[in-house]
Amino acid sequence: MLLSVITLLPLAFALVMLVLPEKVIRPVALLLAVVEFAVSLLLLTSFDKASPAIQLVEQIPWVPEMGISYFLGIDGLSLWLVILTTFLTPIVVLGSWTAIDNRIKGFHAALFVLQTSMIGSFLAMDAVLFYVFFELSLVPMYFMVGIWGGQRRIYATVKFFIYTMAGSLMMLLAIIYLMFACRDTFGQMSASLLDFYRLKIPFVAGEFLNPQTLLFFAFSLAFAIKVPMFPVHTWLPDAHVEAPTPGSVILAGVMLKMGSYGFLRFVLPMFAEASQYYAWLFLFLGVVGIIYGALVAMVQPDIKKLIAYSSVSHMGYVMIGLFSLNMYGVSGSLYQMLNHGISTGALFLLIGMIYERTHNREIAKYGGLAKALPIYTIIFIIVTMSSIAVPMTNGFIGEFMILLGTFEASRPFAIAAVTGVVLGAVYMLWMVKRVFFGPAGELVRDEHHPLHDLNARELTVMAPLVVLIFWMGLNPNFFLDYSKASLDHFVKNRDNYRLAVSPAQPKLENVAVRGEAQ
Amino acid sequence: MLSSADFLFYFLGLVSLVFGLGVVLFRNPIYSALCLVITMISVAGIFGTLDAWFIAGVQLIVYAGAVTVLFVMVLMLFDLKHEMKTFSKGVIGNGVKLAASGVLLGMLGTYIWATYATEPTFKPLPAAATSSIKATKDLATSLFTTYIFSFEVIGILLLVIAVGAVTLSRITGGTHHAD
Amino acid sequence: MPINPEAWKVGLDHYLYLSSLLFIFGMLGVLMRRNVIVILMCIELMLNAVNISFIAFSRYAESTNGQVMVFFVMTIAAAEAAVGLALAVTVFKKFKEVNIRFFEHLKG
Amino acid sequence: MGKDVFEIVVNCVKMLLIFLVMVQLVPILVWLERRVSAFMQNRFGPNRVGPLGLIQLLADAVKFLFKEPFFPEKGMAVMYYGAPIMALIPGALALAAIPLGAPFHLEQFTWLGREWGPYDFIMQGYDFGVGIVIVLGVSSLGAYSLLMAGWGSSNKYSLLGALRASAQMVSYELALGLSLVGILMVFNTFSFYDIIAQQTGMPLTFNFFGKVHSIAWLPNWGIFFNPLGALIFFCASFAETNRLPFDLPEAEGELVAGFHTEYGGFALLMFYIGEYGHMMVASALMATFYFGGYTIPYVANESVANWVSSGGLATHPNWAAFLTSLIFFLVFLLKVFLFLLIYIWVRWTLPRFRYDQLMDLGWKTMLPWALFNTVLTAVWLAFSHRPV
Amino acid sequence: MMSNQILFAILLLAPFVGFMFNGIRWKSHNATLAGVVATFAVFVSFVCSLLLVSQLFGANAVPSVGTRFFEWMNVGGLQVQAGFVIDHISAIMVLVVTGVGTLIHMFSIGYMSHDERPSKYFAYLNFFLFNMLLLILGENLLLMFVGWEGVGLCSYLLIGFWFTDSEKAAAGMKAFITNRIGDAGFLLGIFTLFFLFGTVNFSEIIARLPAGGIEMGWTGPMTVACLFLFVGATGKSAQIPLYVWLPDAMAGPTPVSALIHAATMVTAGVYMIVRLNPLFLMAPNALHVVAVVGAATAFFAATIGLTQWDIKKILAYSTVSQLGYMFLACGVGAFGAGLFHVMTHAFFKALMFLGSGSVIHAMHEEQDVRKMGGLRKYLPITHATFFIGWLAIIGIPPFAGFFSKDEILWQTASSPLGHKALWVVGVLTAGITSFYMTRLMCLTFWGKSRVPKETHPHEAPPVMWIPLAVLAVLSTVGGWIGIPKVMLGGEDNWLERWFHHVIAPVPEALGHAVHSHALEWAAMGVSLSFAVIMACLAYTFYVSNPSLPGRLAQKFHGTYRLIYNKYFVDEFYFARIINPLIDASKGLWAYVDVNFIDRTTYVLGDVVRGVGSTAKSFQTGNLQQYAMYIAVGLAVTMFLILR
Repeated sequence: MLLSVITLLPLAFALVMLVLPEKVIRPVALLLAVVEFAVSLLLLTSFDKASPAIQLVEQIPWVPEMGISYFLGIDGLSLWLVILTTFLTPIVVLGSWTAIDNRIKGFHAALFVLQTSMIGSFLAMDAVLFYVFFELSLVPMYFMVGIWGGQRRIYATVKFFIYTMAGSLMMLLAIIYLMFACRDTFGQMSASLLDFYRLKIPFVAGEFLNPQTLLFFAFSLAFAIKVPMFPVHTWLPDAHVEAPTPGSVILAGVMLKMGSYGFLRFVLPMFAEASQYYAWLFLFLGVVGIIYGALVAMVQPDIKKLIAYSSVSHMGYVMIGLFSLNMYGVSGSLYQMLNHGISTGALFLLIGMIYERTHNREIAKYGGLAKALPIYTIIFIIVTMSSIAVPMTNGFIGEFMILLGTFEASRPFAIAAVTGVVLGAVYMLWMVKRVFFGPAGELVRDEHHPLHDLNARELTVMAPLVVLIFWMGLNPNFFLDYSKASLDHFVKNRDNYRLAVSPAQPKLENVAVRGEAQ
Repeated sequence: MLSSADFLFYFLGLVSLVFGLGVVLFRNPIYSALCLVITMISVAGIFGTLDAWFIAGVQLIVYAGAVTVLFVMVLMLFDLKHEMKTFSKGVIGNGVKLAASGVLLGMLGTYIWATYATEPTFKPLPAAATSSIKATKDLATSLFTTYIFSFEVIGILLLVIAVGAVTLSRITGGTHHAD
Repeated sequence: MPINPEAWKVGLDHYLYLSSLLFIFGMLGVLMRRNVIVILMCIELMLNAVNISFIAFSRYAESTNGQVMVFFVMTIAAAEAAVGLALAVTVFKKFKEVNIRFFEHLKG
Repeated sequence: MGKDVFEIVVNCVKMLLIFLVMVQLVPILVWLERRVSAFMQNRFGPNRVGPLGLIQLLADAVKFLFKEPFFPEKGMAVMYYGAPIMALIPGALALAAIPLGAPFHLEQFTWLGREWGPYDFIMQGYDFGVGIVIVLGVSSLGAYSLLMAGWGSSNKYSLLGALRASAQMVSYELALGLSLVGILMVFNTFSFYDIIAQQTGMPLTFNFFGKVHSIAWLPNWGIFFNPLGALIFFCASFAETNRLPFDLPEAEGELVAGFHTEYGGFALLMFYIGEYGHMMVASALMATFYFGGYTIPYVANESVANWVSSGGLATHPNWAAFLTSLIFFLVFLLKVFLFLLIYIWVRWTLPRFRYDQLMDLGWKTMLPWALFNTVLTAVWLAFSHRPV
Repeated sequence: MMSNQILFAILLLAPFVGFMFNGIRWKSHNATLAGVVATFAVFVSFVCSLLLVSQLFGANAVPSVGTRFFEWMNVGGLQVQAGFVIDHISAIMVLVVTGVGTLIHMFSIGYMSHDERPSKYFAYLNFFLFNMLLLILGENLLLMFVGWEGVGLCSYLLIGFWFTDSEKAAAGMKAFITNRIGDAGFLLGIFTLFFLFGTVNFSEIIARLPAGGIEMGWTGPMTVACLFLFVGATGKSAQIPLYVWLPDAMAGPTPVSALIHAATMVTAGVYMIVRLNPLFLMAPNALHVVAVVGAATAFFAATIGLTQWDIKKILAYSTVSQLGYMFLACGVGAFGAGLFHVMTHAFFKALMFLGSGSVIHAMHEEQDVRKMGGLRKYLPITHATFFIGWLAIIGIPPFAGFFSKDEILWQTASSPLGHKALWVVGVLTAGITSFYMTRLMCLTFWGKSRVPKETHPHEAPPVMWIPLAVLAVLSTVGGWIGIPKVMLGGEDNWLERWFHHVIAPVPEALGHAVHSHALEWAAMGVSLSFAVIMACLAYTFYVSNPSLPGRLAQKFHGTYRLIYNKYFVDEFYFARIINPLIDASKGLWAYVDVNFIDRTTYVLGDVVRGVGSTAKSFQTGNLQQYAMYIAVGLAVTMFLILR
């Protein structure tokens, strides 16, 4: 029940938003988002961290003829991503308190729908259900960027939509193929991931046109666009720059993780041989993404675009971590997903805050902000440190483990990736220097519009993020412990991946369980 | 030999066809509208020959009395000084349209010819079993029991349409603002 | 030509022929005319043609369902006429003409 | 439909008679209108030609007939000439659908050397069994004559008048029809004969929360069951007939004479006939629905028949039946005239509305009240059925 | 008796508490309160470290004291404890850091008294100490890395302390980024070691070293790891090629330069190598690299120091140069000597920096030595202490610098890992050092006063000169723990005995050290006399005959320009690395992102659009055309059905 509640509660909230009068929308939305977060924290108590099995399973047949079911389950891979989603939503609501000043009803409804779709895609254990949630998330995001965005929002939102859509159609095809493969193998169509894992998909090394390779690339394309990986990343800067602050936060914070989560959940376990065989390609693209993202971020004139490109760089780390295919890399990637959600989300929030004050994001027009907004500067620098992975912040743990994993998998790539550590510091600190230090810039100097430091609300927004930055940096074990069993199982048994269901429910209808019973 | 009911059918049918053609062919839309009125009335009569007197009455009230009046009024309100071409242009398009209609008419003609020329295959209508009062009651009964949902939906539709039509007609300046 | 005298007796088919002919006339009008209002009238004509067949079938089948359907058709026809005319009036206000081609410009 | 020649002939004569009744009542009504108007305005009115000025009508008719018919230069002939004819049709057809008297039965009789009958005749042009629906449908065609006249005259006053009139008619038709729903629910039938039959006799009997009450000194008329509906119907019929206070289409100060500005002579007379025909239909409906139709209050239908047959007015039962029916017809005519008098009375009592007031009244007052009346009647009927 | 765990906790957390205290009231202008709290916090740490270090002495001495607080990270085979340890190596560092730190904090109370944000300053300073303690005490590489980056962060913040000056902010950034390059190498070093030994714990790594398995090649894992680690060290300790940040780092407040950029942080690289000395001894090639880089850095930085006019820059280059000495020591296997020099250098360089701070303070933020001179009479105490520092750095016995530098030079000459050439470079550098330090003394304190009239130099308050005095004493006596064997009559000095367990001797396999008392004395004499000669020369140049340097500079003006402009290294970096990188990035952005990837997608879009526009011609918006499609469809369907 719990998972359904967590997934569908925001949908109900979205409906609530639609009937409420405009005046009370924000407080109520905040309250409801906090309630949702509190509910999601119940997961921590009911989750058995010792078990790698999927837990709290719910399965209701949906299209029984095709073996599609409403199948939710959680394990160590998805647990924290769900909580990250529910955690960021109240922050976004509070953070958009004044930034979104028109159509707030629609905005909050969209936000909650988005939340449902994101949580749903993290929890779905049925490929079709996953696909539904995965695609559903595009719609509210499309509106968020398209309605509340900046000057070129239509271009950005269409680009975002088409890029993502193009990839996921490939994935849909692949899912359908797998469903038929289930029919051929088990005698009945099934969209359950548990069945997909059991499929033996033929793989021929060194040859492109074989089922596993094609499926691997079909899934990979969908997720790589979402992540985004290097050559297909260009939607991200545009979408981020044009998106409103909350949109950017959700986009960077959670939606990109849907891509990397997809790799973790679908690509790596299902297509074990292919992902092993083509790991070099993804390592290469990931490393290129890290360096390329960092270099391009360095020369951006727009703060938000800079952060957007830094996302490309950071997600490159996640990708190389995943494709290092060992415990360190994969744990690091999972951890880096959370880090990136928190630190990049926080950066976008901070940029939103300054944008609200000056209505400008051009780095050249800033300067000396530290004098005018000291508290803001302190928080910004803390978040920057997290972003460039200074130890004691969360970023370090993730990057360290990823690089460790990559080093084990491939030294040259690791050495290349390490340059990202330097470049990350370069672009972030250069930006910090130009924006915060030096003599007061054009916007800061403006006597008519004196800048005010963060108010109580904005501090409230940032406080949990800052706390998490340090908590995750100082006590990563708390977070890693929940995922350890799953990740361990994942890494050790990836070639022959199976997920058990715990506690075993005899009424489960999917082929997998029947198969196990025989 | 034709019975009086048959005669009535042929008469009304002829009237409705002639004036129906008039609707299509008259250059002046006012005449088209008046032809339409007559077609409506004769169709009401045809309903009468089928013993659907209530429907015939409703046909008169709704079509002849309200809808077509509306058409005529709107036509009169428009100041159609510069007469526009009656038929749309485009040789190919019109050709295709005429061809399509011609195919349909041709097929229909074949069937009619078949009916009259060969062994009659038509279905005779049963004698009116019930009085028109009874028929009206039956109609009301099914309308308010079996079809009550559709009836209500139609009611809501009418309400929406009323609001929509009023809103539409209050728009000033057409579809495009000067830009 | 051999005319079957029995064929003159009116049966269901006659009503259907009448209905089809009226329908085709109306369709021709919809296809060919330029004046929006005439087109709307032709649509009414088509609906009426359909109504005839409904009533005829209703009579033939001795069931009131056809009449109910006609009732609904009439209601919807009235609604359609109202909206259609309102649109025509709107277009007329803008273009001072009610040519169907101006409806191409009806976009956001 | 008739079965033999006699019946066909009688029916045709009946039709003709009804049409003639409508047409021939008009001069009387015009006279009445003038006299009553004069009376109300404290003047004489026509009183020179003939006794009480009754011959004035004839003189008027002759004048109308001999006036030169003229045709506006840019008028449209079909429309212009069609409009007056079209004006007559709805009134006549509607009047023909209303029973003007009790039906009568003719026994078998011998005439011209052969056996005829027996026959059942109705004092009505035709009866399709759905009564009021056809009446309403037919009378709604009245708008076309106005529109044709307005358009055919090529005169902007005419056109405006016509548009006003037809809009008014269409609008008020709604209130008119809806106001009748209540009384139709009370009587639970469309048939005029059933409706009149239910209004026959004394005393006023009704069911109030399951208990049967009766008021001895009131007839069983529809007005007591649905007074609100009657009021709305009556008001709406003023507008439907374009009479004062709703005679906006021919508001002299604004539109010269509205849609018939360009008409004169016999064509104008035809419009008048149409208008009075409309008034007659409305009055007849009023009488039929709310005032017992052709029945006589306080007198049972049978007693009239008895009185005719026993009073020696007619010995043959056929003639007695016919006479009885005629008496009912006269009673009905009397009732109709009473309402027509009220029309004339109101004309000189109330001022004219402004056009927007008229529309407001129709759409925002009458229509809601008519709906309310329907609901009220439905609720009332749901709780207490009329004991019939 | 408090348990070690609590002592460690206090030791670490005292600066942190100070940081929190000052950080929360960062807006306060009360320098005294902030300074006292901060100083006290560091003093508490000092006391705790004394208590802990005392356990290494005496009858029941233990080899090391350590504690573990919690498990920090546990992924797969990687288990990292938040554990801290004081052994014979870290003991010296921790005492130096907390001790010198206390003094510098104290000095700062006076120095920062007029600053706008003293609380913030002390907060950063305390935070730096916290991180430095993590670096020193951490029992594993990862914790060391935490401190390593943490001190870099604090250095960044403190260099950019006066951030409204764009150059200072840029200097901070430069420091951090240059350090980051080193850190990247350090990370790779950690990875290599982890996968080599399966642990990152120092003691476990050392325990798992293959016995006698010295790697001779260049590609052996240990060599690679050591080289990676050394990259980290070059970053942090400002060695060629990453030394460029340190001179710029002088943009920070002078006590910061004293603490971070002279005494403590920059020596972290040396400390790290000393910490892992058994490992480095397994990789002699790596050690060669360390030695060569160290020697080269020492020499080059010293030559640059000759020409600088900014008092702090001169000291900065001297720091770089001295750090080069330390690496030279490590490179030749004299880890003890390296650490010894770290300690003495901390004393005298902190002293000199603080002295220069006192001068700058007195001169109202004037740093150009050309506007000084003859300050001796205005600032007697400062002069006296600075004089001691000068003696120490140019290596006059019995001051601290002599012993440590001499030890390094002798080891360079005698160790099997050393080389004659390195020794020559060392001696030369010592001479040059002597020259430019004397030049500094002459220009600042001696000779004619060139002080502008409006400036009235005044002696520093006691809170500033007491630390100077203490450091002066330390600079004098600090070297006595490492008096060479020859002077003690062949007996091991205290330092030798202290390091006996923790610093491995150069393995036999690499050759034998030269043992010759005569040679040692001779070498000592050569370097000493060279230094004295150079000092006298400098005195002649700048006091007796002030016009001479100008003429010399004229004569060798090409060389002078090269050296004055620091060999154009910064310019080289900008012109050849940084600017091309930025241009390339812009090119990537413009040509790859915008013009290539997006353009490609646009082409795809155009294809779709082309298909669409073909289909569009069927979709004219002409209602009758649509109706025509319906009619045609109807006709065709009917025809097909009824045919």
